[in-house]
Amino acid sequence: MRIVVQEAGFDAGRELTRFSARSGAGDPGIGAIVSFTGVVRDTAKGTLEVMQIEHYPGMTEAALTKIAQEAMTRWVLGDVLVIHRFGQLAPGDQIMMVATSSAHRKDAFEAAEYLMDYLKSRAPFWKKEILRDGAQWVGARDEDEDALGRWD
Amino acid sequence: MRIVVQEAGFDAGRELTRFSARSGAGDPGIGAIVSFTGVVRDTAKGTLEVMQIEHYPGMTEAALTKIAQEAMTRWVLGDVLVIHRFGQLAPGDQIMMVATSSAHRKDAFEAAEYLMDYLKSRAPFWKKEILRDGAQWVGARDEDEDALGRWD
Amino acid sequence: MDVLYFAWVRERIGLPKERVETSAATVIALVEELRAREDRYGAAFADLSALRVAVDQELVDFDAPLAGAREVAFFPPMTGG
Amino acid sequence: MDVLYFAWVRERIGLPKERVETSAATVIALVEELRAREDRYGAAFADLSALRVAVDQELVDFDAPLAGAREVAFFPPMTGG
Repeated sequence: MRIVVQEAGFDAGRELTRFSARSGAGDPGIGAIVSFTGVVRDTAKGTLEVMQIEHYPGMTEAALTKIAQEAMTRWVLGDVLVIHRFGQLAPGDQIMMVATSSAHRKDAFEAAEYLMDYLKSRAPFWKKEILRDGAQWVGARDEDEDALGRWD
Repeated sequence: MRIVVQEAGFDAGRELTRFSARSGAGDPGIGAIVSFTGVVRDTAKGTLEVMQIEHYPGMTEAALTKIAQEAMTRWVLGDVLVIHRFGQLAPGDQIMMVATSSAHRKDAFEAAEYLMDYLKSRAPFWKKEILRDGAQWVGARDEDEDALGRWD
Repeated sequence: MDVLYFAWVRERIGLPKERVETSAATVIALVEELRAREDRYGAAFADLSALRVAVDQELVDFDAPLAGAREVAFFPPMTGG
Repeated sequence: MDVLYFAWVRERIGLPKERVETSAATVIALVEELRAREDRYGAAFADLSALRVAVDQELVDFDAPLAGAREVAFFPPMTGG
């Protein structure tokens, strides 16, 4: 299990290569590796200049670790990776990534979706969009909160 | 859309980097990129020596293209990648990969799972396990056929 | 018409592809003709529920027509991924 | 006890962190004390349904006890990912 909270950028492809090397070569039972990469999206029709990501140092790492541990309890996983950035990001920048490995594709997919759903609504990150003509905090969406109901 | 059927190995990390560069940088609406990598798994407790993958040249490419096109019809996707190898593979080798990009994580995840479900049961590939003390064709699993019901 | 065999169907019949002269109207009629030829065809086509068929590289049912078909392929359920 | 504010809660109150001397038994009692202080607290805590709270870095409800707590944080619903 690897949890990373950092301001610096990361290379999702290289991270997938590292994760796969640890998962596949090291464990002959691994048959499926799923990755998710989140990208800063300009929902403001070309006027987004910067996405500011604030977090709660200390609690962030603890919350992500707890979410990843819960995933490893629910599914039989080889490994879990979570990377999340904070600070100033530009449209198109990679903001976060999760990866899972398992014997079967169903477990790897479900665990990755679980990580994403909980990370969205239970890890202490907040986004502020700095637009060409103003700024606004990104509001939580009801459908993100509703998504958690799937895992009850 | 990129469909590749090849004997040679591929680098899933580098493919993800290329796919992300085309998806993210080129399209400000992309917020989510999902990848799935399949790895040759030794289910025969350490006795698997080679996994032979046979396919139906011509039909394979057509079937994968049709599956990818159907995914792009069902979900609003930025792009789709499918890579599948044939020939002689060793345990731990990467056998195939799919990737999807979309505005939202739900669409990217669902489309990747759809591609995998159809690729498993509707693309003309067959696997034979060469074991230390024999050989056997891998049988289709009922649960793989059942998985298609989810998309009706 | 070209008839192709894959995986264990190919192994039982002993070749990957052959040219077959036939006037069979449907896939199942072609299967009956092949079965009548030699034991190895009987062995390969013993259980049709374990087989799949493609006509001109499209998956079809066994009662599909063969009119105009150039290529028919028999194989077990697919196991990609 | 340290009280932390994040996102627009931090902006409304005007600081990220402060030391608060309190004998409040619960989070909601602490909120009432802060509200009584200055308008900016009233503005930040106007709608508790739009807020989340963590005590010692664990998400809790507003009626959670504060006995032994070292750190309380107030913030809007989280928007990671």
